Formats: sequence, C-alpha cells, structure tokens
Amino acid sequence: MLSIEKFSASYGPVRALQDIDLHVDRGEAVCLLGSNGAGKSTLIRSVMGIGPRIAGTAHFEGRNLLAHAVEDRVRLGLAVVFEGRGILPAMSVQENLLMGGYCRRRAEIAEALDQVVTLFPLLASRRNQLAGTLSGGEQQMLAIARALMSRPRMIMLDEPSMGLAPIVVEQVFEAIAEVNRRGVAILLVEQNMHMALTIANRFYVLDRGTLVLEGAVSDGVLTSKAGHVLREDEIESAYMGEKS
Amino acid sequence: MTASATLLEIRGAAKSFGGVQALDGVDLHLGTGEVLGVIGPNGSGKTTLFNLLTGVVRASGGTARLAGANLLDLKPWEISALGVARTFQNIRLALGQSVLQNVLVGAYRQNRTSWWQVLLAPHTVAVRETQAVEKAMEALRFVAPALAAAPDRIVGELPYADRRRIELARAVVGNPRILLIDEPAAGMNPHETAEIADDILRIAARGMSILVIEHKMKFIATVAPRIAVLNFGRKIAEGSYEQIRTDPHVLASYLGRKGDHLAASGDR
Amino acid sequence: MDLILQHLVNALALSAVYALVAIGISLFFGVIGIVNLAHGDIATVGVFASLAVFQFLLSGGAMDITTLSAGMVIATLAALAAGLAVAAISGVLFYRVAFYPLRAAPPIIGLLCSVGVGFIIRESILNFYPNGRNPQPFPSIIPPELIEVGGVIIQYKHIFVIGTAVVVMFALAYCVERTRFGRAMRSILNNREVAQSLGVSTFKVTVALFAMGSALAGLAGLMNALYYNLVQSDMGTLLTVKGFTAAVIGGLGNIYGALLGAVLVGLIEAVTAGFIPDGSAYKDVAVFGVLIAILIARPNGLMGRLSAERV
Amino acid sequence: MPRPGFVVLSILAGFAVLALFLRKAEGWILATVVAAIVVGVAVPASRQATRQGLAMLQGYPRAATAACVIGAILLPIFLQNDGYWIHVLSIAMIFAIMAIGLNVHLGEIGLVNLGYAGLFAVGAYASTLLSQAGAPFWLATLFAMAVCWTTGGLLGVCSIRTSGDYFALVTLGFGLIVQQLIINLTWLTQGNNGITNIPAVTALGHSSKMPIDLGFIRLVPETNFFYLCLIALSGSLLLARHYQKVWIGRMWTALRQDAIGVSCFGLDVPRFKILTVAFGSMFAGLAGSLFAHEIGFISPDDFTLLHSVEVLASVILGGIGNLFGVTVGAIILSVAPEKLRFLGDYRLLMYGAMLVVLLIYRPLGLLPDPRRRFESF
Amino acid sequence: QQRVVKVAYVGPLTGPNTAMGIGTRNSMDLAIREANAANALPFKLEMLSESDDSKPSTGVAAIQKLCNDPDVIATSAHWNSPVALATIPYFKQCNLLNLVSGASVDALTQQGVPEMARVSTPFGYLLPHLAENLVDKLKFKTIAIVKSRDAFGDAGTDGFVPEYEKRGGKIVAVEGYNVGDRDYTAILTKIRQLKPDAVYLAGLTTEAALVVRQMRQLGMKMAFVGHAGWQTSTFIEAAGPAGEGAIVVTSLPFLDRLPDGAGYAKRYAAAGFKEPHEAYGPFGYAAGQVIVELLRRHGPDRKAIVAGVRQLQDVKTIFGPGRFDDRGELQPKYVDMAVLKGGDWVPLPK
Ligand SMILES: Nc1ncnc2c1ncn2[C@@H]1O[C@H](COP(=O)(O)OP(=O)(O)OP(=O)(O)O)[C@@H](O)[C@H]1O
Ligand SMILES: Nc1ncnc2c1ncn2[C@@H]1O[C@H](COP(=O)(O)OP(=O)(O)OP(=O)(O)O)[C@@H](O)[C@H]1O
Ligand SMILES: [Mg+2]
Ligand SMILES: [Mg+2]
Repeated sequence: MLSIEKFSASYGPVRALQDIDLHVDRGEAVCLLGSNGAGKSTLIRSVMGIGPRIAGTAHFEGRNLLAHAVEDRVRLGLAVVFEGRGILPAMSVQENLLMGGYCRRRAEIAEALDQVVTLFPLLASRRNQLAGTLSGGEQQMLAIARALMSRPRMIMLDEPSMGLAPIVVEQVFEAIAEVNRRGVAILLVEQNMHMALTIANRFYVLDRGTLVLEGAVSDGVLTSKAGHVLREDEIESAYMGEKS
Repeated sequence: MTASATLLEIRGAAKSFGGVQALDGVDLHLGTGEVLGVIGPNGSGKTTLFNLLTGVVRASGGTARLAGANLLDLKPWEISALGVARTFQNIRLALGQSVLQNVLVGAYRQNRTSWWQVLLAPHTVAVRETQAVEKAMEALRFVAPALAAAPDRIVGELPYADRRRIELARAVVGNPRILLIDEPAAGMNPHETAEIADDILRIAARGMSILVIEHKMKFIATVAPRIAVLNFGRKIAEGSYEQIRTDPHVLASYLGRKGDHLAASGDR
Repeated sequence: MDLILQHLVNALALSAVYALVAIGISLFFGVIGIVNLAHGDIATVGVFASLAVFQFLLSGGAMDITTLSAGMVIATLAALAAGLAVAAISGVLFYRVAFYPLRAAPPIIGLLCSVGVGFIIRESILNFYPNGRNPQPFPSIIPPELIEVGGVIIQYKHIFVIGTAVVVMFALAYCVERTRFGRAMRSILNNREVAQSLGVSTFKVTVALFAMGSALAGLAGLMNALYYNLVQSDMGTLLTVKGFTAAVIGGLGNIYGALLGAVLVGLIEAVTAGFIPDGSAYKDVAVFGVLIAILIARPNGLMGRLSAERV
Repeated sequence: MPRPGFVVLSILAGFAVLALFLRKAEGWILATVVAAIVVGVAVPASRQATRQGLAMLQGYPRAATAACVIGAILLPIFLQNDGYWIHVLSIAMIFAIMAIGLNVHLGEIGLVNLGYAGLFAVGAYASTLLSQAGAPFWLATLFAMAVCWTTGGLLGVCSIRTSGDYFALVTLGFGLIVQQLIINLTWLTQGNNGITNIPAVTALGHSSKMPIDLGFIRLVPETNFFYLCLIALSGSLLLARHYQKVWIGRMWTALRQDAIGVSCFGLDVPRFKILTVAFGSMFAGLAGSLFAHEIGFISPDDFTLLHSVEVLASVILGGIGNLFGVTVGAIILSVAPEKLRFLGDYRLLMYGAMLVVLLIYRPLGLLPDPRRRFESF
Repeated sequence: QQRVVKVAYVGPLTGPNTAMGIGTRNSMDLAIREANAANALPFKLEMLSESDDSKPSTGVAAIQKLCNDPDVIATSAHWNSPVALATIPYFKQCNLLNLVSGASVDALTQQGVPEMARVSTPFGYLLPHLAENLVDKLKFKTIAIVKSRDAFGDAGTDGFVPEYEKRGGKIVAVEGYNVGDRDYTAILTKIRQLKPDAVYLAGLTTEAALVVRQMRQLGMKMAFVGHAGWQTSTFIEAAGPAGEGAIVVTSLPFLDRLPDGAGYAKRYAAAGFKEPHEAYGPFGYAAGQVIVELLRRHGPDRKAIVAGVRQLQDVKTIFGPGRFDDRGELQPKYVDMAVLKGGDWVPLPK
C-alpha cells in the first residue's frame, strides 16, 4: 500500500533520514520505533509532504506520492495525526471534526461523526469549546478523532498516546486496533513500545536516521527479518544505540 | 508527611472557564523537600492547578499559602519572586535562541540590574552577567550534561527530549523553593523517562519541593512518595502509589481495568 | 430634535459606507491574518473600472443620469459588474504576485507589502488613467430626490447603502461561519500545514478568498462612488483608514463587529462634527481617542474573538 | 595582502564608489545600476554572496568598524563637498536613528508601531521650543529625548493590554492625534505655518551655518550637521547594541516569543514593556531634534503617516532585529527617492514597486537576523 | 564658448496639486523658450524644474540642490505656501532669487529677505475685494465659513473675517475640515439650520466640489462662494450641475482681460505642451518674463539679480507694464470676481 524507497531528508546540514526503505501493506499495522531525534516524525511529515525530502521515492497504492500536492495525498486516502496534535486552535471541536471530513460527502460526514463521538464521548460534550482551550489530553483525542473522520485507507499516527491518561491510552489502542481490523492500514510511531507491539503486525526500528532493525509480531512473539526471535529489551537496546 | 514542615498549603482552589469547572475546590499541601505527584484523567484540572499557582490564570476561589502570602492573589512575577518556578506541558522556549540563552531567562531574577546601571555602571553589569552564565551552565550540567557541552545549539534544531531538559534547567537555575513540573516524561521513551525520574530525585535532594504531573505510572511511582488524584476538578484520592492503585475510583476513572501498570515492561 | 435625527440618518449612511470596507478588512484578517492596507485601493480599482465603462458607454453625454431607459439600465449594470469583476481580478493578481510568495512570512511583512501595493495602484491610476490626477464625477444612478419626513431629509441613496451593507454582512458572516468554504479558509490561518494535510487546497481557497474579498472591496468602492459621485485616485486611503479603524473597534475577524465598529465610527464623527462648534476638524481625534479607550478596556475589540491560547 | 587590510580597503573603496554613484549616476547609468541591484536582489546567489561578505567583515569586526568610521568621516570629501548630497545623507542618518529606535519596538518586542513619526514630531517640537527659548542645542536635545521617553512610556501603557494589529492601530491613532494637535495648538506650534528660523547649532564659537575651514579644504556648511548626525548615529548604534547584549536584550527576545513564559520567571512584564517602548521612543527625540535644527523649519507635514510607514519599511527591508541592517535599510530608503527624482511622476510608483519586489525576494530584509528563523510574529 | 545659464522652476510637479505645478512650469518654460528664440540675451537659457511634492522637506532638498549648482541664476519656486515659507532661509543663504509665482501667503515678502519677490497675487489683496463684493454688491449679510485645516484655509479665513465684519456682514459659523475628508453632511446639516445667505469655502478643488454637491443634495440652495483656490476647470467637472452659480474672488486672470492674454494662450497651445496651462500659468509666464528681463539688465549673477528686482520699475509682462514695490511685489496686482456659468468661469457681471 505504502512503499518508500531510498528515502533521505535533511534540515539544512542536519541529515534527519538516510536511505530509508519501508513499506506498509494493505490492512497491516506497522509500528515505527526509535529514540528521540531518530527521525520518526520527520518521516511521517515528509511522507505527508510537509517535511523535507532530498532523495528517494514514495508510492501509495501504486501512485507516486511525491507527484501529488499535500492536499491531494489526503484524497488518495492518507490521514495523519501529527506529533504535538496539530489541532486548529481557534476553531471549535465540532469544526475541527468537520474539517477532518473535508474531502468527504455530507452523508458520510454525519455517519463518521457519530462513530467518532461514540469512541470519544468527551468530545461530544465539548462540541462548541475552542479546540485550543482543551487540555493536552483532550486535544490528543480530538486529533485522533479528526483523522478518523476522513475515512482513510491508511492512517499515520505520531505518538498518539502522548499525554493521555492510562485508561484513555487503552481505549485509543483498542480503537486503533478496531480501525485496523476494518481494513485500514496503520503506521504507528510510538514510545510506548509494549502497547504498540500489541496491535502491530510488523515493526521497524529507526536510529539516528537509518533503519537498524525490522521484524514481525504475531501473538506477542517478535521475530526479526532474518528469523530470530527477539525480546523486547533487545529492541530497546537496538534503538538506544550507544546512548545507554 | 508531617504537617509541621508544610511549605505550601492549598485550600479550596477553584477555577471555572465559562461552563467548564476546571477546578472545584482542591486542598493540597506540600512539605519542604517533598515530591508530590499529581495525576488524574485528561481535563481533570492538573495543569489548571499549576496555572493558578503561578498566577498565569486568575483563580475563582480558594487560597494557596506560601510563606504567609496567598499565591492566588499575586501576579506571576511576584510569585516567581517568592521562589516558585515551573515547566510547561506544551514546551515554551524561544526556538530561535541558543540553549544557554533560554536557560539564562531563568536566571533573570537573581542577576538583573537596572536600566540605569546598564548605561552607567557597565562593569557591575558585566560581573552580574558572568555570574548568570555560570549559574546557567551549572544548571545545564546538572540536568542536561549532554547539552552543557553544546550550549550554543539552537533550540529549534533539537529533538523533543532535549527541549524538555532545557525547560527543566531553566526552571531550576533560579534555585526556587517550589518547582512545578508538568508531564516531564511525555513523548519520552522508557529509557529517557527513567533518566528524567532520576533528575527529579536529584533536584529534590537539593532541597527543592516539587509538584509533578505525569501520566506514566512507573515514573510517578518512582519519584513521588505521595500522590494526589484529581477528577473533574476535585481530589478523589491521596496517598502512596500502593494506596491509590487499588482505589476503586481511581481505577474506574483513570487507571483502567488492567490496574497494574508496573508489571508490564512498558512504561505505564 | 429634527437636527438630531438628521444627524443620525447621515451618520448611519456614512457608517454603512465604512462598514462595507471594514467587513472586507475584517474578513481578510480573520482568514489570512493580514491587515490588508491595500483594501481601499483595490476598491479604487473597481471604481475606476466602472467609471471607464460608464465613460465609454455614455461617451460625451452628461454623467448625471436622470432619465431611466433600457439603455441606461444596461449601461449601469455593465459598469457595476465590470467594477466588481476588475476588483476581483486585481485582488487575485495582487495575491499571486505579492502575497503568495510571502505566505510563510510574518504578518507584518504582508502588511508592509500591501502598503507597497497601495502605492502602485494609486500611482498607476494617477499616471495612466486619463485625467487621473483630478477628481472625476461618477454618474449618479440613484434617484436624487429627497424624502422629507418631518423635517428630516432622507435620500434614496441612504436607504441603498444601508441596505447593501446589512445584506452583505449577513451573507458574508454566513459564508465564513457556517459553510465548508468558510471553515477551510479559517483552518488555513489556524495552521497552514495541518489544513493542507486535511485536504484543503490552500492556494485555491486563498485565491477564492481574494476574489471574494476584493469584489467586496469593489462593492464598497462603488457604494462610496455612488454616494459621493466624485472619485479620485487616492480615495482608497481614507477608506482603508476608516475601515481598519472600524474593524479594530469591532474586533478584527468578526464580521458583525466590523459593522458595529463602523456604526460607532460614523456616530462619533457625526457627533463631533455636528454638535461641537468647529468639531469637524477634531473628528479623527475623537474617533481615535474613543478607539484607544475601547481597546484598553477590551483589548480584542468590542466583539473580538475569544483567545484560543492557553498555557 | 593581509585580510584585515583587504577588509579596510574594500570598505573605503565602497564609500568612495557610493559617493561617486550618488553624485554622478544619472539617466541611463543610474537606471542600469538600479536594474542590476534589483536583479542582484532577486538572484539567490547574491544572498549567498551577501552572507559571505558579511561573514568576512564579521571575521574582523574591529577593522571593519574602524573602516566604516573612517569612510563615513571622509564621505564629505569623497562627495567633493557637494552640499546637497551631504544634506541628503544627514537626513538619511536621522532616519537611521529612527529606524534603530523603531527596531526596539518592532524588532525586539514585536510591537508594530505605525505612529513613530508622531514621536518624531514630539521630539522635533520639544527641541525646537526649548531651543527658541534660548537653550543650547545639546540641552534641547536631551529635553526632547526625555519628552519622547515619557510619551513613549504612555504608549507603552497602551501596549500592556493591546498587542499585534490592535497596538498598530493605537499607534496609528497616536500619530494622527499628534499631528492634529500640532495643527490646532497654534499658540504653541504655530499650526500649519510651521516654525521657521530654528536657531543654528553653535559650539565653541562655531556655528553650523559656517563652513568648516581645515586650512587645506573648506567644507561646506552642511558638513557640520553631517558630522553631528554621524556622531548621533554611532552613539545610537552603540547604545542599542549595548542594551541588546545584556539581560535586557535576552528578555526582549524571550518576551517577544512568550510573554507568559517570561512572567513566570520573574519578569514584571507590564513594567518592562513600558520601559522598553519608552527606550525605543527616546531615539525619536534625538532624531527629531537633529531634524528640526538641520532643516531649520518644521511643520505638521513632516510627520505624517507616510513618514511612519517609511521608518517601518526601513526596519523591515533592512532586516528586522539586525541593527546594521536597519541602518542600511533606512539610508537606502531615504536616498532612493532622491535618486529616483529623474522618474518624475513615476517616482512613487517605482517606490511602491521597489518595496514590493524587495519584500518578495527578501521577505526578512536585506540583512536578516539569523535568530529569527523559528519565529513568526 | 557660450556660458550655460540655468533658471529653474520648483513646484508640485508630483503629488497633489500636480496640475497647477505643471501648468505654471510650462508657462515659465514658454517665456524662456521665447527669449531663447528671439536671442534676447547674449547667452542661451536652460530651464530646469524640480518637484517639491507639496512638502516642505522635499522642497528644502530641492532648493539645496539648486543652490549648489552655480549655473542656476534665478528661480521661481513653490505653489504651496508652507513649502515657500520653509525654503526662505536657503534662498537667503545662497543669494538665489525666488520670484514666487504661486504661493499666496502674505508673509513671504514680509520678512525683509531680499531674495524673495512675487509676481502672483497674495491673499492680502484678494480677500478684502471678496468681502466688499459680497456685502456691498451681492448683499450677502450672513455667511457660514467652511475651511480646510491648513495654511490655505487659515489664510483664507483670517484675511476675510475682519474685512467682512467691518463692512457689516455676520459670520454665523466657522467649520474646519481635514484635507481628504469626503463627508461634509454633518457640518452642512448644522449650517442648513442657520440659514446663511452664502457658504464660503476656504479650501481647494476636491473638497469644494464635494461640499457643493452635498449642499445641493441636502436641499441647501444658498450661494456658494470662495476664492481662487478652487477656481479650476477640475471643479467645473467634479461639481457637475451642483457647481453652477458658484462665485469666487480671483487673482487668476481672465485671459481676455489681459493685454497679452490671447497671444499667450495661442503661443502656449502652439508650443505643444501636453497639459493645460491651468490658472496659474500666466504667473509662471510673467515670472519667466521678469527673470529674462533681470538677466538682460544684470547678467548671469545671482547677487546682482537679487539686488535688481526691487529696482525694476518698468517691466512689461503679460499683465502689462508693471513695477516692483519695496517688498518685492509686482504691482499692480490682478483681482477680479468670477462666477461659474454655463460650465465655465466667467467674469461676474459688474
Ligand atoms: N526544523 C528543524 N530544523 C533542524 N533540525 C531539525 C528540525 N526538526 C527536526 N530536526 C532534527 O532532525 C532530527 C530528527 O527529528 P524528528 O523530530 O524527526 O525525531 P523523532 O524521531 O520524531 O524524535 P521524537 O521522539 O523526539 O519525536 C533530530 O535530530 C532533530 O534535531
Ligand atoms: N482557557 C480555557 N477555556 C476553556 N476551558 C479551559 C481553558 N483552560 C482549560 N480548560 C478546560 O479545563 C479543563 C481542565 O484543563 P487542564 O488543562 O487543567 O487539564 P489537565 O488535567 O492538565 O489535563 P491533561 O492531562 O490532558 O493535560 C479541561 O477540560 C479544559 O478543557
Ligand atoms: Mg517525533
Ligand atoms: Mg495538563
């Protein structure tokens, strides 16, 4: 579904991504792990078209993403939850959600709105509050809900559990799993590795801009690409690099 | 905790935003040198409590006594003068400035001079400036040794975790009596979370009293011997981690069914 | 009493003329976050386009239209339509040439750039429009008769401009607050990157906005021209200053606020000019005095947006 | 050649070429030079060149500064004693002083001031009135600076609550009100007729109306003010730079980006804002006093909104926040209209076009302040 | 080798009032061209012009530029009074003659500066004439004044009010406005209530046209009077039918009442200037004639020319034979009354 090849990006002299090869297949949930500054957010932003890119290709459903303007990538079925939430602060909760369905038809929006609100009942009671005045966690819920509004074929989530109460984290992961079960592909960036691996089919580990490990998960068992069985702390040390 | 050492005494702190009752009469006390964890569901009023205590938001009721003064009546800079410093949930740094410049902002209070002095007594001013830089570097070495090696890096180019550390350094540089820390471990991986926990314990060991908000239970259990739980702007429980993790209200509203979040090798 | 009522009527009509500009300025601010100081000059472009059509169609004839004929009606409609269209086009052009390259720059740069554009427009009309240096009569198509109600004189054009302003305000407010297009416009100001990643084509939406806002400026200019029947190349400056003032008093970004602000400005001017001996010269002082007082009491204007910023 | 020597020589050569350009470039030569500059601005490579050139200068700050000072001192001679251009450059330096002051408002704490000409007027009239009452020039100037400092403080009070475009409108109103008051308080200001016969500046028996006789050369009387303005400009630059470098400058930056944040670290934001706005306004007093005594005549027409916009444009085009940049910006913008005179009626048209083109290709100014990359205010 | 001798016009060639500046400049140029063509002088004259933009500071810069050009021997400068006031010290400093052809504030020639002289008519001569005509001839006993808040409006009022009251007229209101205003209904409504015999507008064209239009729209039928400041062709167009019947006191000569008016008009047209000569053209022409005469008598020498102006007791200009008085004013001054009739300014029937 999404396939990225030889992808590199840099901020001026700072190289943030180097020759990344990554793919997400139809209906898959893929988890991208890595320590701070590894380049996870950069990858997601660049795929969406608002980050830097200097080399490489990215295809979505066989179409060349890089040839599409940012807004058209949404129409292809891509949705994103940014790190730091990316809500529209001066617009109400309701309007934020409606903006999520910007590319959808009216009837679809109404339906999606119902579903999203059942997932996050709190949002329903705050419909007319300005999104900028929500608490950090509330904003995070709004961002996830908004991404679901566009009925995407694939969602990229950048640290969706950040700042959420434990009980909500559970709900959010359940929701992601549920969305995934309905056939939406997921690319998930998470620090909360344990949780992330409960819903992922495969995982990548990024360290200082390069992919260092890649593998599959099934029933809680992690296997590397080469077929070795891995423990979670082995992955951890992979992305901690020399730091620890 | 013994009441005799109480440094900060919050009574009935309340705040409403239009229809939303963000805080609804919260009582808390903080002892000298103590670390108090504050947890609670999203939107339960934790950050608002910090905002009241630092004068960023006007309270609609209650008192917070520190050294005879009621913080809820004071302006932010007056509160700062009493020795209260904080970090922000949404990092607030000057992104275009260097690490050192940002930390120096925290040293403002001890090292300021008057506008006239700047003009007429450049020497005094220069001495103060050097002192401030020394203090800032020391704070950096204390909470972010890696950054102390590169104090001229521009903050906007640093990853998230480093920015959090700079905020922490900026808060401790003024040697405050009370430190308010809002979700220091958000967006950090387990390893970094552990580092931050360690930092906080070391800060506390220097005699600063700390109020810390966090959603990561492992973290909060490590740093805070006593934890207050807020929900809908009220305190619903208070006690050690062991006490609150079994509290049915806390379980239902915050921790969730699975309850024990330390068991997993994750970080909750 | 008559006198007071008469002043009130005058003030309201004046307010309506200001309101149309203020609404446009407020709209631009609310959507792209830039105070467009060329707004009044775009209005002038529309006016002169319209004037050109009139001069062509009526070539040589009297500029004051008194008799109603089919030809006249067509000429009038053509001229007005031309005014709106040219204003819209020049607004889009102005966006593409000047604002688009600056879309990521701080708003103050946009403000200064609009000052430069204002210069270009004014000086171009001055130099290139035939006899552009001098004020020129604009045809009066509104019947000049007066309605006298108990000593108070009401002119048809009073009713005309007030009506237009109110209709435009409601239509625009609906468009911005309630429609998909309006939401898309506001989302761009909130966060450009996020808006794009939700599927908003920022370029197309902004072009549409400039077309709409500039046509609105053209309308404001035409109202002004029809009201005073005299136009000149620098008439836009006054419109911008008054419109900006009214928009700020009402609260930038709020379209109802713009109207309220305009009414206030109109009233203050009428009161100082009408009731204080030799007060006319001080009306700007009065307006700005009140403005400063209002802003100190309500920093975001009378109906300004709630701040969405929190800590 | 050793590099510092190269730096000094190239700067001095620059001044000489500038003088030649000002005096001699006319008609086609001028048009070509202007076109070349415009093209240069539009070409990205030139940005690179500017940066490299500046980097070289920064490598030898002392040599560069010394060369600039010497070059400026020699400029009247380079200009071959041409009183007209010496006068124009004096006025340009006065504008540069204003730009430095406005930069404190706009650049340091992000306040858009559309009424700086109002402060300029306050300074000019304050100084003139005292000077006509018999006070010496330096006293009148100090008085003007004090009056502007106070007036600026009042504006600062307005800035506590209002910000952004709202403050812009308050200052726009302020500028307008000042102008109206000057027009109407005729007993004090002589209204529209303006004040004529502002006394010349005298020091040590030398009057600014007299030529400077150096024995081997007699410099035209305009040179007096040229040097006076040069001293004032250098002083202003040093002063602004000095405040920028200590904690005050740091807090300016921090305040501009996050007022709530700094208030939590002990900064009394309202007080600090008032003092800052007052500080920035003080420069208008200096500039106003110089202007009044240089022209010898002031009237409300010299202090219109257009003048405010001109100062604003200087700051923005020069490079917000960069003291050197705003100085250069102000000098370019006040010399350009003189050089564009040959355009006659099309002068203002070209001025507007130039403004737009420069902004499009150099949105952060000719010499941008690198610290501002992450900002948008 | 022939010496270059330059004379210059400085005035509003850009900015507001451009039409006036250009008309005057062209007319002066015409006089210079004629002198050159007739070989009236042993050298050729070159005509320079600078714009003062109607701004004092620009004016000062322009004069300084001319001062520093030693070839410039005489000038005629400034249409706007504030600008003319501002530059006096500079003319004085470099001994350059300013033979004013537009600016009308009396003070210009009252400061004892020998470099200042004038061919045009100052307000001092106009306003008593207006007052006299309004009271004695037209019988307007009450009047409301609408004036611009600038030197022009001030001069128009200060010189008028005492004269008018001295003759028994009554001022019922004085209302100022700021140049650039477009709406006068508030002050006109106030004036309507007072029912004066006439409204006197002391200001310039655009505002005059707006005021008279708005007066008529408010149903005010009283007379509309003023002075030459707005006696322009633009006013006729801009005011439209509302302007019909407006009365002004004028220093702007009706060409057919001047000895050489018709010839001047013909030659101006023949010279191929793009712009009309406008009302001040004859003064520009006269200034050119006087300067040529001075150069003929005293040669290209700034000081000699300045000294020579007040001694000039027999000069022929477009206004006929004239002489300069000891203030430097060309006498006799032209004053007349005009009325807007049938779309043109015509002399007020005696
Ligand atoms: N705007 C920028 N300018 C310069 N460098 C940047 C910028 N944004 C990010 N970087 C650098 O790029 C690298 C990758 O950053 P990125 O934000 O993608 O990391 P991340 O893996 O998402 O980290 P985190 O877990 O902290 O979110 C980091 O080293 C960072 O310093
Ligand atoms: N300025 C405001 N206007 C309106 N409502 C507000 C404002 N600030 C906070 N609130 C509301 O007050 C409630 C408490 O917010 P607060 O930020 O204190 O929550 P929190 O406990 O810190 O949550 P989180 O853990 O998600 O950060 C929230 O429901 C929020 O929406
Ligand atoms: Mg990230
Ligand atoms: Mg919070």
